[in-house]
Amino acid sequence: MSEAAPLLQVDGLRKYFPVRGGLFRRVVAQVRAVDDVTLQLRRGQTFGLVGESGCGKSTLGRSIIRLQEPTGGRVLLDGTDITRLGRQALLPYRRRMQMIFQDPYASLSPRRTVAQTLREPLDIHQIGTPKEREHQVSQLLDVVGMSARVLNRYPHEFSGGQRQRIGIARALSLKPDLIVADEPVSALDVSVQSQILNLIADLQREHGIAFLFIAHDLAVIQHVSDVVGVMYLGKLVEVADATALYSSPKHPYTRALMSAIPQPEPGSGRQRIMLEGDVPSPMNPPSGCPFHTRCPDAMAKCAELTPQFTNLGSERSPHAVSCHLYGHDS
Amino acid sequence: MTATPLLKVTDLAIEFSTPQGRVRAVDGISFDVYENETLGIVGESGCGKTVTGLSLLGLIPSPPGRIAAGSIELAGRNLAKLDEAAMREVRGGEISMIFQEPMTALNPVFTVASQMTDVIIRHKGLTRAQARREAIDMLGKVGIPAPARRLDDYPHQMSGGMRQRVMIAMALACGPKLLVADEPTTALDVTTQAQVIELIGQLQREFRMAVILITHDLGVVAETCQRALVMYCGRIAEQAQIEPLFRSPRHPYTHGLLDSIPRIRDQRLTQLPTIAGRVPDLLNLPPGCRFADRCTRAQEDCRTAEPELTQAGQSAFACYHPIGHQPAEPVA
Amino acid sequence: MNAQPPASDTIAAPPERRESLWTKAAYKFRRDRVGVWSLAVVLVYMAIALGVVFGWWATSWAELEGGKWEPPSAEHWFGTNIIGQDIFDRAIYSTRTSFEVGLVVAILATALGAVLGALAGFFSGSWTDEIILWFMGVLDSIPFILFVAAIAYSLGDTPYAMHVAMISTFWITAGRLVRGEVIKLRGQEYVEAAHAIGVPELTIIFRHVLPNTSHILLVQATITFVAAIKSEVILSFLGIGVKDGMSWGLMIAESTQEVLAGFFNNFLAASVLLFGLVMAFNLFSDALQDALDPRTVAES
Amino acid sequence: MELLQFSVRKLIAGVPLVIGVTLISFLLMVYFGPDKTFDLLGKNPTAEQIAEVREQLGYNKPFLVRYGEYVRELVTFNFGASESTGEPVTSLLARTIPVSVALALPGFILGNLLGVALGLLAAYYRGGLADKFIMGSAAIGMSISFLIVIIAFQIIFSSSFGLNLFPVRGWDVNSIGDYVSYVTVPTLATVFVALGYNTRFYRSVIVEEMSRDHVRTARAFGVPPAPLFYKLILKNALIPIITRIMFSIPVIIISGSLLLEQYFGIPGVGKATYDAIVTGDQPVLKAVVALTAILLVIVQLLTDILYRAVDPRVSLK
Repeated sequence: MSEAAPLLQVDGLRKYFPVRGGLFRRVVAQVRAVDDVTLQLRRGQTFGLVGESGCGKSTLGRSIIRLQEPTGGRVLLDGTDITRLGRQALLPYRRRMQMIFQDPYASLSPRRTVAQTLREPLDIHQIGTPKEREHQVSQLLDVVGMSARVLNRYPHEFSGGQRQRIGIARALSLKPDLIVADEPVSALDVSVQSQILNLIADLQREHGIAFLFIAHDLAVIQHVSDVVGVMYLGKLVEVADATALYSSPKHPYTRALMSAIPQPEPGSGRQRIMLEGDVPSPMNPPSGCPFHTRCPDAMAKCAELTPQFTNLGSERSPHAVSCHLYGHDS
Repeated sequence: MTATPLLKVTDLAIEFSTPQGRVRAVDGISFDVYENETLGIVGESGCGKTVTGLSLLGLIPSPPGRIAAGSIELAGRNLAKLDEAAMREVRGGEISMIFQEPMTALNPVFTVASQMTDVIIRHKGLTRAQARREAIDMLGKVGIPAPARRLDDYPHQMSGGMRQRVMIAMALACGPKLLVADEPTTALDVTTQAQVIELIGQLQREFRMAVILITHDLGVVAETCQRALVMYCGRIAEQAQIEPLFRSPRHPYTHGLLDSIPRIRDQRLTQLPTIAGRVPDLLNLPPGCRFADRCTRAQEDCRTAEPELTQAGQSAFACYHPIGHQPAEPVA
Repeated sequence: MNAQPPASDTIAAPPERRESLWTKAAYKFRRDRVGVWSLAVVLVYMAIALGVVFGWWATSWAELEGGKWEPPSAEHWFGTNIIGQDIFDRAIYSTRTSFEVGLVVAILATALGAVLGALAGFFSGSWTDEIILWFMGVLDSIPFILFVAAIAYSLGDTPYAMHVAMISTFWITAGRLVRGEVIKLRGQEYVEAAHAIGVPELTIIFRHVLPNTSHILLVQATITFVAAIKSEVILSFLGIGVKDGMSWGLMIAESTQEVLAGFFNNFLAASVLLFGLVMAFNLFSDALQDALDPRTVAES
Repeated sequence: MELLQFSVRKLIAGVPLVIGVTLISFLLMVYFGPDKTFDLLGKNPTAEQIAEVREQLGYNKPFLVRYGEYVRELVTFNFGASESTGEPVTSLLARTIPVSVALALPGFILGNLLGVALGLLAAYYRGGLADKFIMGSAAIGMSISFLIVIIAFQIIFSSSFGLNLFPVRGWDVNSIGDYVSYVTVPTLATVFVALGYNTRFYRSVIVEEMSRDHVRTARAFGVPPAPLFYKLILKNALIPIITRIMFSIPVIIISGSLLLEQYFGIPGVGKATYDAIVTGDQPVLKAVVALTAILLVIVQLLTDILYRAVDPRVSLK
């Protein structure tokens, strides 16, 4: 595997949900949840994906690992297009991409013990002998900081943070190359949140797993990400190295998002960029730049022309922004 | 700030009966709220902050819950002793409340007009036409565009942010002295949340009312409140003005909480500070300080008797070994 | 308060209360006095029914042992009927009939509803779902008694026409309930996790989804049991129920002539026994539902 | 206009259901239904005679052809006359349906009205003594078989062993007075049996609505219990209530209360249909099936329109 080839290459990925109506349940509209997204992820790297609810970030994550069938575009895992593989052909790739979920109360099957939950992936993919699997399950618990004594317990006997650890152990069981983590800490209390974030950061360092880390909170994203992408109405609007993005956000939406986070520092006296109104419906996205209806810097052409990505960074550390403020023609 | 508090809560205890036994969700808390101020009540889930808010309006679901002890005095009247009919006069009149879930908090089968005018007519005794004018006026004040037209909408025709604005308009329609806001922005997106926080602050100043803001988000507290209390396991851990609370927290829990909030930093940390362990079970509380098991400063005395809330310097806190240089004033 | 190395927050198992969902439900059920008593009554009936099956009692239910309409006596506790059969024996024997009808219908109808409901729910929006829903809608639309009558006559003289008819209508309620629940469950993240692991769809349905509807199925089975024994009485009365053997419905049918002549023993024996069983089962079903209610189980 | 478009769409969408109902009824009542061959022939028929009669009856045609003919007769409302009595089917229905409706309607209305009222009452005093009493009575009511109630009420109200106030059986209605005297006992029995189920259902619907967030909001704004229940909660609970009531209507019209009609000897449509099934009276059965299908589609349409009237979230589009 050459250094340059990315582990994950997403090309123009689209996921539209049909809206049916009328007599024969014809498709009367499309919800463009993910609309032409391109991104890359290197081995062992974490891509932080941030955006508000309904921007399509979860759908993007699920479409990448084929929990939802993409409408168009390609997803290459180590150079293989997995978007059109059948169930059997996909199975070996399933092993290499796993997911961590948002709701620790819904992500574990309530009638199955910890041991059953953690063994299932090993059984399905027939990894090792049954004896080895048992050993592996205990090891997994150890990795996520839990004692093997809990193996025969049911999920409801654990707290949210503990369940999230079990969920992480399940994702690790197949030793994947890529984990999609969908808001893994947003349902947890602050004090537990940081425990889980630390765990994820540690795992990433120690096991060299690449993460697609999805969150609505820019502060959470910063702690774990190497590269950050900002999504709005199904499209990426800015992608850059974390350092570059946090030190100088370019897209007006990124800047507004950053300034909107309430800071636990009284009297910090920050200038807040207040956005007007609500996010438009993805069923009927605005023409041109999707953000122009709420953008404080909108110009006349924003309503007409869809902006292209411009690299404001260097060749080695790109900083891509999709905004007319930075276009070559402006 | 006037010398006499608008709301005086003393030794409030709220009990729930569960199949496993009685549980004190709130266990002897006291605090004051003054006119024209915003008080934050912060804490993690299950700390009793929401129950406290509900108790102020007599909305504790009963059974299984009840106010087991203490008093809630609003302008000299003990609300904990009022009967249901008298309490109804208070609700929506003198005290209003807004909730976390704007999507479900409004009745889906009645128009905004109907829901708002009902409240106004009930508390102000106006005619329907007058109430309607007031409602339009209020919707305008909370920043709903074309309020006269939106008034006849049903809730499902509005976005989450709009519905929360309608809730706020309804809450303020009768000029309450106190607004209890329970996680009013938690269910909203960051950019909408910023709008709503701004709005509550602006209306608080305009109406000169007292606001109790219940939230788990210390960032929201820092930006909107003058004073805050930090709750842990049904007790007040620390209470202070915002400045000292955030700059020099005295209770180790406050400190830990502040430390572990993810925030945008100049440098990415390798390890976020955390609070080890988890909140104890209310059915199975440790004998001493409820935070002792998770506290790095805990000593023998912390595990034997529970510390009382004590004023020292700018803060009041319930801790034997607080953080900071100021020596604690002798305990009475 | 400093950062803790992750090793030190290794999480010990919670020391308190080790309970599975079922033991928790059992605990709640035991605290419900009405529930426990009703279960006891149901068990007594069941013992009576088993005794009949093993031939311990009520063996002579069909024999002519006395005169017409004898009053209760030491020999015939409830008296005799119009042709001199012992009413007590007949009523006891009918307990077995009720249990047989109730159990067969409840188990099969619930199982059928579970499988079809789960398939419809899991593949909701697909053709599988459409067809199952259509089937439910159609069967639901035909008035029950007419449907049973039609089935009874088209199946001819088989003793199981009534069972078939009940199963083919009673599965629908279970099916709809399970379908609704499965639609909720299939969006749950643990189902997605199973997909992500590569678990085959049918395994997901039967291993991850259906077990989580078991509380609904259990309660529904008890409700179906009651519905079945109540329907049996009415169908037997109409002459399209129990064909050979004896049942409370047949006894009541017999008694319709007698009551106008002022002879109530047959009617009372069947009615009281039927009422006792149905009442106990209804109360048991309620208590079971409360104990299994996930909304209260999930608390604390 | 919107309503008209909606109705047309809805009627077309009802086609699969109509097909289903006719198919099942055809299968059960005609295809596998009673064989009339030997009814038409005398004793000891020859093989040729049998074949001839079967030919006439169409028994030897393929399934689809027979079903097709069956549907054609349904669609053209070409039912003919009853095979048992020779009475034209239309006149049979016109005679029996009003009787069934008159018999079942008072009980149906009272049962639902009282059910809603008791359900509200129980929900309002949830956990209290009134709730326990009402729900306890409902549990008892639900546990008594309809058949037992009918017999017991007949003994109590109509026999010389009881009050002897009303006629024992029959339906000889020429005036309001007659109507009341014949309908009272069946109505009492219906209400007695339906009330348990209805009360339970309506209580659980209302309790469910009581737990909604918007009810807490209303309470937080000082809405008194009376308007809270009779206005805010009840309107939200109307959807399941409407569903329950509307979908009982076809059952009432078609099978009426078969048990009541059978027991009290009342010439309603339920009894007529039952007799038709028993004797394999095809013309009557066809008419009833056609009527069922039409009623179902109409009821579904009306239900949807009613939903729209009470819940603004329901769209007719």
